[in-house]
Amino acid sequence: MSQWKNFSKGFFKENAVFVLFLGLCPTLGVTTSAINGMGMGLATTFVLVMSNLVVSLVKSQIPDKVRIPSFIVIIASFVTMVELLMQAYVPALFEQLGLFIPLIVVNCIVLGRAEAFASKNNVFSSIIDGFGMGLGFAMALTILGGVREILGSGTIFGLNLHLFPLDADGNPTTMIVFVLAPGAFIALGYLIVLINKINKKSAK
Amino acid sequence: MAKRESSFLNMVLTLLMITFIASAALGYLYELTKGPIAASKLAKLNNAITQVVPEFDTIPSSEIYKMGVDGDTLVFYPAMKDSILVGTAVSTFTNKGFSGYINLMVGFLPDGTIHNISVLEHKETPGLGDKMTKKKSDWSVQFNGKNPAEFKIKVTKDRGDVDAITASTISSRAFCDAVDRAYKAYMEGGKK
Amino acid sequence: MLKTFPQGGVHPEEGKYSANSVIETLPLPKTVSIPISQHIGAPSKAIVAKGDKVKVGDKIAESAGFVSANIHSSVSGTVVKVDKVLDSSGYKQTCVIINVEGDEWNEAIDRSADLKKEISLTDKEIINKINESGIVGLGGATFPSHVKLSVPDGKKIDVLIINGVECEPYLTSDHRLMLEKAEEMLIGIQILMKALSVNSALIGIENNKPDAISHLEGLVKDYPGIEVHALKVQYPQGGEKQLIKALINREVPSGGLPLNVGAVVHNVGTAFAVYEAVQKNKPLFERVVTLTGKSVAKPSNFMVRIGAPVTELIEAAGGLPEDTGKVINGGPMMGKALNSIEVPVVKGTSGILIMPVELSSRKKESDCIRCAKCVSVCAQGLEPYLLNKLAQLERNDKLETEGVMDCIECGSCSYTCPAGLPLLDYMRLGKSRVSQIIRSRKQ
Amino acid sequence: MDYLIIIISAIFVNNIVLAQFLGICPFIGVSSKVETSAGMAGAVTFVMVIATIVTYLLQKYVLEAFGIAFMQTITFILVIAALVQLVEIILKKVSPTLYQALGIFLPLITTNCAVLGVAILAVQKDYNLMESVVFAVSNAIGFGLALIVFAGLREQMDLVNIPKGMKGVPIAFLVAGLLALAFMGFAGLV
Amino acid sequence: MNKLFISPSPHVYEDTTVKRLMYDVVIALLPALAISIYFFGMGAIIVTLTAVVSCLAFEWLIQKFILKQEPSITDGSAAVTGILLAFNIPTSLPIWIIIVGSLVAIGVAKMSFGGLGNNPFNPALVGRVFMLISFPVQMTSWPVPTGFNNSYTDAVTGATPLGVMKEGIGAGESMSAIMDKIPSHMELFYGHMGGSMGEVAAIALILGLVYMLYKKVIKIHIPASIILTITVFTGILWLINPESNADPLFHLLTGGVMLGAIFMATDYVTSPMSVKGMWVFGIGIGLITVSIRVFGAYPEGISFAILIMNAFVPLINSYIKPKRFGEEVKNG
Amino acid sequence: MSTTILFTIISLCAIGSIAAIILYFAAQKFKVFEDPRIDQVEEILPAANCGGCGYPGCRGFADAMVKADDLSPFFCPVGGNETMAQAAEILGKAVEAKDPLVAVIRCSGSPTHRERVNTYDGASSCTITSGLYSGETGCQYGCHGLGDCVDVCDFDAIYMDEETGLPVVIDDKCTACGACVKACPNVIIELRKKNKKDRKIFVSCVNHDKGGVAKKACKVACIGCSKCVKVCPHDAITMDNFLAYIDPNKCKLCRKCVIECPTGAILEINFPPKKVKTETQEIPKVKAPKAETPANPVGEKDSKENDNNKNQEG
Ligand SMILES: Cc1cc2nc3c(=O)[nH]c(=O)nc-3n(C[C@H](O)[C@H](O)[C@H](O)COP(=O)(O)O)c2cc1C
Ligand SMILES: Cc1cc2nc3c(=O)[nH]c(=O)nc-3n(C[C@H](O)[C@H](O)[C@H](O)COP(=O)(O)O)c2cc1C
Ligand SMILES: Cc1cc2nc3c(=O)[nH]c(=O)nc-3n(C[C@H](O)[C@H](O)[C@H](O)COP(=O)(O)O)c2cc1C
Ligand SMILES: Cc1cc2nc3c(=O)[nH]c(=O)nc-3n(C[C@H](O)[C@H](O)[C@H](O)CO)c2cc1C
Ligand code: SF4
Ligand code: SF4
Ligand code: SF4
Ligand code: SF4
Ligand code: FES
Repeated sequence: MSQWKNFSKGFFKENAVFVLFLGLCPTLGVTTSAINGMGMGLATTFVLVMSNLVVSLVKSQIPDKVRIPSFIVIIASFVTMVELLMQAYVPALFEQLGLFIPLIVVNCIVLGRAEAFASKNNVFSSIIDGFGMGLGFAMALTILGGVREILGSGTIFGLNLHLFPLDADGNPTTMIVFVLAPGAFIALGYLIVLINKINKKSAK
Repeated sequence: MAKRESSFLNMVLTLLMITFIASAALGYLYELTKGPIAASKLAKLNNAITQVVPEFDTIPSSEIYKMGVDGDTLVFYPAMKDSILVGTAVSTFTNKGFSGYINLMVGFLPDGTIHNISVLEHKETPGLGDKMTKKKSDWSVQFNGKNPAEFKIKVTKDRGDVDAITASTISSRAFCDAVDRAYKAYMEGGKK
Repeated sequence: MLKTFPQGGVHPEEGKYSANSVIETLPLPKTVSIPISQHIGAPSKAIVAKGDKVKVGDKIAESAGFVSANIHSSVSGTVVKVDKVLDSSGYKQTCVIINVEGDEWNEAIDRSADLKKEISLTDKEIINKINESGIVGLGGATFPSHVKLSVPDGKKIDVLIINGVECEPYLTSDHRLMLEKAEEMLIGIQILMKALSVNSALIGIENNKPDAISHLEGLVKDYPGIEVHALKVQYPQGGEKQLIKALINREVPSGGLPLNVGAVVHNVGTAFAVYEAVQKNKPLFERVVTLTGKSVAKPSNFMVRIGAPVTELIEAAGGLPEDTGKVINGGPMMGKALNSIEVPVVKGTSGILIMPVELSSRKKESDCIRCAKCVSVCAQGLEPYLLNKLAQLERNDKLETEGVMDCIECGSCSYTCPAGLPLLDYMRLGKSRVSQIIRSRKQ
Repeated sequence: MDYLIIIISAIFVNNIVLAQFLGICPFIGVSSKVETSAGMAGAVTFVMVIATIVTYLLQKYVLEAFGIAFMQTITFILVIAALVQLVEIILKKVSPTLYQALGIFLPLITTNCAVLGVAILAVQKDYNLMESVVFAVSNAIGFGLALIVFAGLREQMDLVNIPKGMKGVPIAFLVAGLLALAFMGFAGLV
Repeated sequence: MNKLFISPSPHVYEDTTVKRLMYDVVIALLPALAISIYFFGMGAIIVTLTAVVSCLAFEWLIQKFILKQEPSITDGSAAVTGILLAFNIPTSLPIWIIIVGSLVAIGVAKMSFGGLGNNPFNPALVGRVFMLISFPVQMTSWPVPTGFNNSYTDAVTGATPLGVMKEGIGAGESMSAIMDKIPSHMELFYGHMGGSMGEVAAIALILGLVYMLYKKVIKIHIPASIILTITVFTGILWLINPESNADPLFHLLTGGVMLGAIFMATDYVTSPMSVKGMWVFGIGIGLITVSIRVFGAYPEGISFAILIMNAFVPLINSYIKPKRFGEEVKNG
Repeated sequence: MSTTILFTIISLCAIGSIAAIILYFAAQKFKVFEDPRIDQVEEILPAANCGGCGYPGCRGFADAMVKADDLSPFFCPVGGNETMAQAAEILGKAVEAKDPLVAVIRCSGSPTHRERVNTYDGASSCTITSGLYSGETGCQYGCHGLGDCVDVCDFDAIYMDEETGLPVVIDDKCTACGACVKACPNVIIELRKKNKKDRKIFVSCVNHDKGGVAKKACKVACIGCSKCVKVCPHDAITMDNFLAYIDPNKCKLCRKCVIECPTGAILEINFPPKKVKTETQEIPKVKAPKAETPANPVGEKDSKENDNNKNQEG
C-alpha cells in the first residue's frame, strides 16, 4: 500500500465516524460548533499519532497476553498529557470539551488502530496511519460541528452568517435543536447518508 | 523480531516497565504544567473580577474572605484603588438553574449597587438559558448600575423588576436568585 | 343475546340470492370426469380402465389408506379413458372419464322416497358403511368422515356438533338442504350420534336463516338429544374451532383437534349423505351445489352428479353472464378461483360463484398502515400484518412462534385490510414453509 | 429525596445515552435485537456498579490522598480494564449461566465510555459512596432503557420498507435523534 | 369470454381503503377547524393552509425526486399530518417556521422511514416538538381568542390556562386564586381559551371522536385509557391537595389532552396493534402527561408523552399480544 | 524528584502490577483452544454468507472444513476452485477441482409462445401462485414469471426480462450458489456446467405433458418426439415422460440436436451463428461479441439480450 493511500483512507474509505461508526460519543458530544469539533479532532489526532508511534516501537517487546493493557496504559498516558497541556494552554477549549477529553482513552479508534495497525506495521506507516485516521476523524467532527453550528446558531467558526430572521430581542431565531442532543443524532444520520452517496459515486 | 512469550515474569515486567515509564513521564509533565494551569485559573478569576468591578490597583484574589451561605460558600474579592474600596466582586451561586448549578461573579460598589455581572459557570441550554452570558446576549446588562435596594431582583412574573430572558424564565429566576444571594450576603456582613 | 365466538370476525355482504330457490336436479351431463382425488389424504386408486361399463353407484376408485375415500361412479356408461384432466384444483389430475349412457343404478341402492327412521346397524357397522360409501366432509374440507368417527382409544367424545352455519356469503346449499331434507338430515345426525356413542348433538345455524331454524326447531322435538341453536351472523363461525367455542364454550387447543375437547363436527350435508348411505345404501355420488353470483340470471341450487362439468350448471342457471371476471369454486371467502369453467364438480364443491369483472380484481396494494384491523378481525388471535411480513422475509422460526400454523385461512384479514395487502396469500406461503420445517424436524 | 432526584435525573432527564452522549458505540452497535440489548444492559449494569465503587475508593484513598488527581484517567481505565477481565473470570467460575448470558458483551465494555464516564462523573459531582452507587445503577438503568427501547424500534425497522439509502446505521441515528427529541419532554422534571 | 381472473381467496373485500380512512379523519377534524377559525380568525386559516400545502408539497417532492417512487399524496395522510400540525401550533406562528416544521414532520419523521406506514414516531408531533424546542418564543406566544379577526403575526398574545397555572403555582399562589384568572370550565369546553389552534374546543374534538367511532376509523381504547388515566392521576393529586393541584376536569379540558388522545395517540402507524397494548400505551401517555405537567418544566406534556410512548410501541407489540385462540389450554 | 512524581510512579506501578498478576492467572486458568486455522480459512472465503455451501455462513463452512478429514464433500460455489485450493493448502488436504456451474432457465415460454389464458391477481410470488393453480398459461410446468428467483439471488445475477416475462441469468455474476434453484417452485432453474466460452446446450422446457397437449399450451415446448435422442451421437439425451434431458457431462456441444428439434425447445447459447434453417427463425441471429458485464443494470440487460441469441425456431 502506498503511503498516500495509507494516509487518505482515513478520510473517506475508512473514515472512523462516517464509515466505521467508531468514536461516536465525542463525535456527538462535542460538536456543538465547528471549532469544538476541530479541537476534539486534533486532540484525538495527537493521541492517535503518538500512541501509534509508541506502540509500533515497542510492539515486539510486549507479550501477547498483556498487549491490550499495555496499549491502554500507553494511550491513557498520552490522553493525560493532552489533558494537562490543554488545561495549561487552552483552558477555554478544555472546559468546552469537558468530560470527553479523558474519554479519548476509550475511543475505539485509538485502541483499534493500535491493535489493528500499529502493532503490525512499521513506525513510519503507523505514524502516517495515525495522521490519516486522526485527521479524517477531525474532519468529520469539524463538518458535523459546522453543520450543527450553522443550523443551530446561525454561525460558522463563530462567524455570523445572518441566515435566520431576528426575533423581537434582536437575537437570531435559530433551530436550537441542532445544538442539543436530538440534532446531533439527526445531523449525523443524514451526513452518513450523504457520505455514503459520495463514496459510492467516487467508487465508480 | 520474535514476540516475547507470555510468561508470568515477562508479563509483569512489561507492564511494570510501561507503567513506570508512563507514570514517570506524566509526573514530570504534571510538574511542568502545574504552574501554567494554576496561572491560567488565576487569570480567569482575575479577569472575571476585573470585569465586574471598577478599576483597582490591588490584587483582589489575594485578599479574599469567605462566608458560608445556604450550604455553600460565597467568596468575596475586595478591590481597592489608592487604598479605598472601590468595589467587591462576589462569587455567588444558585442551584435553581434549568440544569442546576450556576456560578456568577457579581461586582458590587460599596453602596451595594451592582456594577457588573459575569457568568463563571453554567450548564443552561444553548440558545435558551445561555443567553445570560454576555457572549450570547446583552440580557444581563439590565442589572448594571441598579441598586437592589430599589431595583427588585425578581423577574417581572414574580413581581420583580427584571425582564426575564424570553422562554427562559427558569434560568432568569435562577440568575436573580444568585445575584440576590450575593447582595444579601454582601449587605449583611460581607462588607468589610 | 345470540351466541357467537368471542374474538374477531367480519360480516361481509351476504348476497344469498339463491336462498329461496328450491333444489333442482341437474339434467344428466353427456360425459363426466371424476377425479380420483377429491378428499384430503391419499389419492384413491382407479379400479376401472378404458372401455369398462359402469352403473350409477359402482365403485370406480378404491381408498388408498385409512385417510382416503372410495370414489363411486355418478352415472352409468362407458369409461372413455383414465387421464390427466384439469380439475378444480387448478392442476391436471387423474380423472375417470365416463360417457353417459342412460341412467342405470346399482341394484343395491334403495331409490324409494320413503323415510327410513330406525337405525339397524351397530356403531362399527355404521362407520364401515360410511367408509365404504366414500363419504367425506361436505363442509368444504372433504376430510374422510369415517376417520373423524373412529375415535382413538382413550379419547372421549361427549357431543356431536352439526355445522349448519353456512357463514360463507352467497352459498345456500346447506340452507336449502336443512329446509328440504330436514328429516333425513336429523336421522343422519342420529346415526352419527350412534356411531360416536354420544347422546347430545347441537345444530348451529346462523340467525340469517330463520326459516331453517324454525323448521328444524319444530322437528327436533321428535329426535331426543338434538338441539338447534341460533347464532349471531359472524364469519368465520363455520370454522369448527369457532363453532365449538360458540356452542359449548370449549377452546380447541392450538394445534389440536376438536376431539381434544370431546367434540366432533360435521356438516349438515355430511349428515344427509350419511343418512343416504346408511339407510338407503347410496354412496356419495351427488350433492347440492349452489350456482350464484350478482349477474347470474337464475341463481339456483342444484342436485348435481359428481363429475358433471361446471359449464352445465352455468347453462342450467341461465348461461355465463357477459361480465364474468372470475368463477369461484366455493364461497367468496374461502373458495378457489377456477382457471377454467370446463372443470368437473367434485365432492367438495358446495357452490359455484360467478363474480362480475368489476368485483374480480383486488384492491390496489400499498404499505401496511398498521391499522390493526387485521388483528382485530382474526378469530384465531393472530397478527396477520406481522405474519405477512415475516413470511415475506422468510423468518420461519419467528413465523412458527407467532403462530402461523394456527391460521385457519378464513381470509378475514385480507378481506378487511384497507391497504389491500395479500395477507392470506403470504400466510399460506408461511404455513407451507413452516409445516415443511416441522415435518423435517419430526424425522 | 436526593436519591430520587439522582435516579430520575439519570434515567430520564439526563439519560446517559440520549442526553449525555456516552456509550453511543454499543448503543448503535449492539441494538439490533431486544434480547441481546437486554444482555448488554445487564452486563453494563454489573460492570458500571463495580467500577464506580472501585474507582470511588481509588479516587478517595489513593489519588486524592497522594495529591495526584491528574492521574484519574489512566488509573481509572486501567482498573476498569482489569475489572472487566476479572468479572469475566469470576463469572465463568461462579455462574456459568450468567456468563453465557453476559459473556460476549464483557469485552465490549472495556471500550465503552459509559463506564469510564460514569465513574468520572460520580467523582466530579462529589457524590459519597452510596450516592455514587445509586448514580451508577440509575445510569445503567437509563442505558438499558434507552438500549432496549431503541432495539425494539430497530427490530421494527427491519419489518418496514425503509428507503435504500437510509437503511442500517443512518436510520438508527435518525431513530435515536427522534428518541432523544421525545426524551426532552422530561426536561426539568427534577 | 374474458380471461378469467385467478387469485387466492378471499375474493371479496371490505370497501374501506386507506384513502377513505384518512379523509374520514379530515372530516372529523372539521368541527375543530371551524371553531378555531371562529376564535382565531385569519391566523387559523393562514396557518392551516400553510401547513397542509407544505406537507403535501414536501411529500410530493420527496417521493418524486429523492425516493423516486410514485407520489401518493392523494392518500390523504399528508393532509392529515398537515392539519394536525397546524392544530398543534399557535395561530400567530410565522410562515417560515411552519414550513420548517412541515419539512421536519414529513421529511424527517415520515419519508425518511419510507412514508406512510413505516414511521415509528408521529410525524405531526415530531414537527411540533422540533419547533417547540427550536423556536420556544414563537411557539409559546398564544393569540388571545377574540372571535374572528384579521390579525396574524401581530395578534395580541396571552398565556394558556395551563401556563397561567404553572406560573401561579411557581409563584406560590393558591389554586383558587389561579382559577379566578382562568376561563370557566364551560368556556374551556367550547374553546374560549388561548392555546394551539386546534386544541381549544373540547366539544368539537369530541364530536370528531364520535364521528370516527361511528365510522369505525378508530377504536375507543386509546382515548379512553388516556382520559381515564389522567382523570385518576390528577384526581388523586387534587384530593390530596386541592389548593395546589387543579381538578381533573380542568386537566382534561386544557392543553392538548383531547386533541392528543383523540387524534394523535390514535394514529395507527405509531400506536400498538393489540387491545391490551392500546391500554398500556394509553396509560403510559396519561402518566407521562401528568408527570410533565405537574413536575416538569413544560406546562403541557401530551406531545412528549405520545412521542415517548411511540418509542415503546415496538416493545409493546412484541410482548403484549392478542390472546391466541386455544392458547391457554395448550399451556395448562 | 518531587514527591508527586514518586507517588505517581508508585501508585501506577502498583496498579499495573496487580493488573498483570490478575491477567496472568486469568491466562493460565482459562485457556480456550480454538483452532487458528478456522480464522485463516474463513479469511480466504468470499464472506458472502450465502449458504450455497450448505453451511450456515462462511465461518460455519470453515469450521466444518477444518474438522473434516476429507474435503471432497465441500465446495464453495462462490469462491470456486481457486478458493477451495487455497483452503486445501491451509489445511494440508487435497481437493478435486469441480466444474464451474452456472444457472440456466429451462423455460422459453414468453407470451408470444405461450398464450396467457387467465389473469393472475394475487401476491407477486411464484410459490404462492404455484400453490394456487398451474399458472396463467396452459402449461402447468413452466415459469410463472413472478421472480422469486430474482429476489433470492444475493449476487444480482438474475433479472426479469420485461418482454419475455422470463428470468435471465447473467453468467458472469452467477456464482452457482443454487439459491434460485431452491426458490423456484417449478424447478425450472438448473445448475449446469459452465465451459470456457460459456457455451451451453440444453432443453429449455420442463413440460411433461404429451406432445399435443404441450404443443397446444406452448409453441416452444418439448413435445417428447425423441428426435434429439436419436440424433445425439454421444448418448447424452434421455427421454423421461415426454421430456428430453441433455446430460451436461456427456454432451459434447455438437449442436446436432438443436437443428433436429421441431419446436426449438433446445437452446444453444453463445455459439457462432449457423446458417441452417434461417428462413424459419423468428428472431434473426445477431451475434454480438460477448460483452463484459457492465456496471449498471440497464447495460447488463442489453448485453444479456445479446448473449441470449437463442436458436428459436418455432
Ligand atoms: C431542552 C430544553 C431546554 C430548556 N432550557 C431552558 C433553559 O436553559 N432555561 C430556561 O429558563 N428554560 C429552558 N427551557 C424552557 C423551560 O422548559 C420553560 O418552558 C420555560 O423556562 C418557562 O417558560 P417561559 O420562560 O416562556 O415563561 C428549556 C426547555 C427545553 C425543552
Ligand atoms: C373459515 C372457515 C369457515 C367454514 N365455514 C363452514 C361453514 O359455513 N359450514 C360448514 O359446514 N363448514 C364450514 N367450515 C368447515 C368446518 O370447519 C368443518 O370442517 C366442517 O364443519 C366439518 O364437517 P364435515 O367434515 O362434515 O365437512 C369452515 C371452515 C373454515 C376454516
Ligand atoms: C391429519 C389430520 C388428522 C385428523 N384427524 C382427525 C381425527 O382423528 N378425528 C377428527 O374428529 N378429526 C380429524 N381431523 C379433521 C379435522 O378435525 C377437521 O375436521 C378437518 O381438518 C377439516 O376441518 P376444517 O374444514 O375446519 O378445515 C383430522 C384432520 C387432519 C388434517
Ligand atoms: C386515526 C388517525 C390518526 C392520525 N393521526 C395522525 C397524527 O397525529 N399525526 C400525523 O402526522 N398523522 C396522523 N395520521 C395520518 C397518518 O397515519 C400518519 O401521517 C402516519 O404516521 C404516516 O405514516 C392519522 C391517521 C389516522 C387514520
Ligand atoms: S389490516 Fe392491512 S394495513 Fe391494517 S394492520 Fe393489517 S395488514 Fe396492515
Ligand atoms: S443465479 Fe441462482 S445460482 Fe446464480 S448466483 Fe444467483 S441465486 Fe445463485
Ligand atoms: S424461474 Fe421459477 S422462481 Fe423464477 S420466475 Fe420462473 S417460476 Fe418464478
Ligand atoms: S412448454 Fe416448456 S418452454 Fe413452454 S412454457 Fe412449458 S416448460 Fe416452458
Ligand atoms: S466513543 Fe463512546 S462508546 Fe465508542
